[in-house]
Amino acid sequence: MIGSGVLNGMAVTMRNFIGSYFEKDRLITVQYPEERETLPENYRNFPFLIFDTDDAEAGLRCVACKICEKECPPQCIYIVKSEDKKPDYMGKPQFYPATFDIDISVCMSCQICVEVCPFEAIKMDKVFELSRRERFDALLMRKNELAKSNTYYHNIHPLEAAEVDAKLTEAAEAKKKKT
Amino acid sequence: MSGQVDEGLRSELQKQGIWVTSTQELYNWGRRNSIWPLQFGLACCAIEMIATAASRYDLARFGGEVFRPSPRQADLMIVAGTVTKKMAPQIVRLYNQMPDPKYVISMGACAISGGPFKQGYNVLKGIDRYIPVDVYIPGCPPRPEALLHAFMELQRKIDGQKLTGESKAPFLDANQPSEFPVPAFGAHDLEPPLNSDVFHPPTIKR
Amino acid sequence: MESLEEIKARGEAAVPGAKITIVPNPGPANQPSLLLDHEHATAIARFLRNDVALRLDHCSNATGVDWLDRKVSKKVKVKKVVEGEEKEIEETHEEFFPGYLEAVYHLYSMTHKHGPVVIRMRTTDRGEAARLPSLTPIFRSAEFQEREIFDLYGIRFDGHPDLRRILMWDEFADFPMRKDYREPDDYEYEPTPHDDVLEKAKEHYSARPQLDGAENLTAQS
Amino acid sequence: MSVGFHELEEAPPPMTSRLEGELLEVSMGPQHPSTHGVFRMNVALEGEIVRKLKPVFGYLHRNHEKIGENTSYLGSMPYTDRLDYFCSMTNNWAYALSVEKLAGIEVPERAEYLRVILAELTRLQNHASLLGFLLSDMGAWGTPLMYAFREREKILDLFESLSGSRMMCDYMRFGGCRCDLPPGWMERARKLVDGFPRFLDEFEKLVVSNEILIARTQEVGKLSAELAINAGITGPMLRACGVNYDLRKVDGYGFYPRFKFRVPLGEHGDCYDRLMMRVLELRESVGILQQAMEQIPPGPIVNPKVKLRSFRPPVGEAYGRIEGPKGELGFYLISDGGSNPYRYRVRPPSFINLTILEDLCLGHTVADVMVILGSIDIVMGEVDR
Repeated sequence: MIGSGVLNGMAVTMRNFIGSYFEKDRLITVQYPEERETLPENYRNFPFLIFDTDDAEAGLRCVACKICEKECPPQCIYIVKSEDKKPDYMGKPQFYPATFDIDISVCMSCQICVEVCPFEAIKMDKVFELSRRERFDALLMRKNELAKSNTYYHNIHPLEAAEVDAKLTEAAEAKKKKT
Repeated sequence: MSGQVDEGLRSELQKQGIWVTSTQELYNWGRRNSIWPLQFGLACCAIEMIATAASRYDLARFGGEVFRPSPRQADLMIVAGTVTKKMAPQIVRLYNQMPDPKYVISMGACAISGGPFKQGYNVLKGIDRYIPVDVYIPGCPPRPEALLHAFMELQRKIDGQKLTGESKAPFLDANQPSEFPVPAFGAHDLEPPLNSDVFHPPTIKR
Repeated sequence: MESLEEIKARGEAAVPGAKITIVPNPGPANQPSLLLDHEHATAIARFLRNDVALRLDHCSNATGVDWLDRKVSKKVKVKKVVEGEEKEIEETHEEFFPGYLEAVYHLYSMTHKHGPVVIRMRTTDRGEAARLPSLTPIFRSAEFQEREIFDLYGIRFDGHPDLRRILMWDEFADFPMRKDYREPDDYEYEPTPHDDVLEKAKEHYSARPQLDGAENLTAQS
Repeated sequence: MSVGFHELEEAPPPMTSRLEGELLEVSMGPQHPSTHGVFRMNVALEGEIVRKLKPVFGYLHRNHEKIGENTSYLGSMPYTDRLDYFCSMTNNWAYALSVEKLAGIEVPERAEYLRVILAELTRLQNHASLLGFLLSDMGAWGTPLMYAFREREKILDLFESLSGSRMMCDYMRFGGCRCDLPPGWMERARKLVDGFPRFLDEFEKLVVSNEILIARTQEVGKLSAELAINAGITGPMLRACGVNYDLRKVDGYGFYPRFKFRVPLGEHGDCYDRLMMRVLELRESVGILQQAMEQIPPGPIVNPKVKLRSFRPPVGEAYGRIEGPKGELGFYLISDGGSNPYRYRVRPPSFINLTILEDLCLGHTVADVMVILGSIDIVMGEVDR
């Protein structure tokens, strides 16, 4: 019968409409900003730098080796290596980044900097509410904005952070045994 | 009684009077809650824009679900995606066709600065070279929530706009341009490569 | 599927006068290719498509490659008679390979489900003589891809029905995928400059002879 | 001095220009609600009938290939996500497959299974959203698109919890995948796949017998098998013409020969067949997913011999291709032994599928152009690169 196809379609629409009152599967609206989805552990947005201890300046794990700067596909990282050395969180004198800028107006969240970093110093952040009315300075993340504590890292990526910590302590112990 | 009015409001009332202030509030409330975006997607971010308008994130909760296919009926242009040099004149033209007051959200890295594709020969390094942008959202692509956040940021901006006085909104100022010159296709690049009336980058010394 | 040698032999037999060269591919992918001469390329392609055993009816991919002029210096040990004594002397030979543009086609067979057979054609130089016969009359799928090659590499295809720029605008004068293409100077704001970008930045800020509307910006500093 | 009408001695002659038989040239796009992005068509119309149609590309030409030649092999991986931004996983796979061919890399078994699962999930969400867009172009405003995006969101959630991003997954690496499944992922995926047929049933009921849809798609944009083969059409569009050519069967990459599935074929090659092809493929994909999730073995997910940094494949060239949701997605790479590819070329299925757009549209009305374009399934990121 002509029209039955359209009526069938209407029935589906009706079922979806009524179903949305009963089934979670059919009503999936998230009422952002009041209601937020929990972001999955692996979620990534922009990189940040990890520091140990309480001092954001002294505890920075980054040693300014510039590997991430070189590997970053859109070239959005800018590092200036320090001229002097400073003891890192394990007490070993190391270079540190005098400047560490990430242009988040260019970054494409590809995570390659995290993968290539041999020091577990750069990780992916989950903050996404970064809308600004200005572009140039507002979207250039400087070292002090990028530096975040290891505790913060544990908060946002608990499983991954535990793994990284275990790896670092193992490496430190292996080093101790050697010396 | 007057002690309860907050200081900012009082100075505002003194300057503009109660009639203007409450009209302004009503006017901005109306504008803020019925922003009609231009139905216009460029690239990857456009899909996130559609996802924002779709059932999960539901832009309709903010009064922005009325995507207009014609720029003549739109208040907001969401530049969602990479702006190529071939597309840039069209975008400026669309912007010029929009009626005042008009706003621009630059969504995603590509629209802000060329983003990951900024090394490309055909990629415009930021739409703000030709038209003024109100809100920038970094991210590649930004989550739908990030677009909602930018939308709220824009609503706040609209809320803060004044109808009269020195700092009145640019669209009420007859001296402020509301249309911008459309770049032309040149033999090697767009001509001009940027509009120096709009684009004021800081000089960086390294 | 037959080996490339067999295809070459049969192709040369089917199209009298055709010259096919096998281009080896040293990598693990092991996809060697057939280099066709300009005059008989269309005929060979038609043979590849229509031959009952081959039936390479699906031209999957057509693309251009730019090979710049290159000089290879080789050290060769030469025996020479110097002052009445035979000596082995090392001589450096500099060999000059003129650059050329290349069009590469990947052919598959949908009928027999085999492939790929890679065919390529080379232009004589990278300038005026960058011309190749078009394979669009044989494989319709090459229509847009050859236009793209023309747009980005500047190879002119003789016999193409509608050879215009496809991706860039019509007024555009350069061929941007060539290896020696230089981008226009649209550098303005780059907070994270690296090697070549830094070079560009220096160039940009030092001398700006052309007035393109951006000269006001340099004045700010 | 003004001239009054009574002063005219003779009536002005009637206008001689005529409109009948003349072509009206219309430029559709690049900003058009149903051109799927920044696509433009210059159409010459006689009345409502299309007499000429020339597609204009390049409005999203963002120099993917040039950037790929200036970036390391690894650095191009996130760029491939942005080619066809609906199907980042299959793009990743095609690129990884080509590089693996170029450098002769083996992939561990579990990684291959993961790739199959993710590629089929990608197919689910691509075809689902395509159906939504196509119906939206036909005037079924919103509703089917909302339903399609509702399902798509669930798949994106899976991608996000696995790779960290909803659309730009950047998940595959040469010789495997980047990270293993997070806990509980497989159960969620299984639940989704098991629930997917319900959505399909509903969707079919919603649209397939709809008289309006049938009237607008059947006998519209017919494509013959001969022309399709010659024009290099691939993917569901080719199979809708009745040509049995599915790279999953033909090339047998990535353990596809281990799974039982059928290749749906069309008969007429019109828009209706192309639409139904997607629905049928979705059902087959669900089957493949269920088998793959049954069979997936434990083990390493990446070949440990492959270096992440300073990866230099040997000199040579390779062309690798997979059956993407839109058709044959190929990557052609030439290595000169350096850390960047010398030539990096993408064989974009939706670009080449557009070759016959004019042939399909001639003689149809301008409203059918949108339906035909929608049924081809293009994504501008891939068309223009």
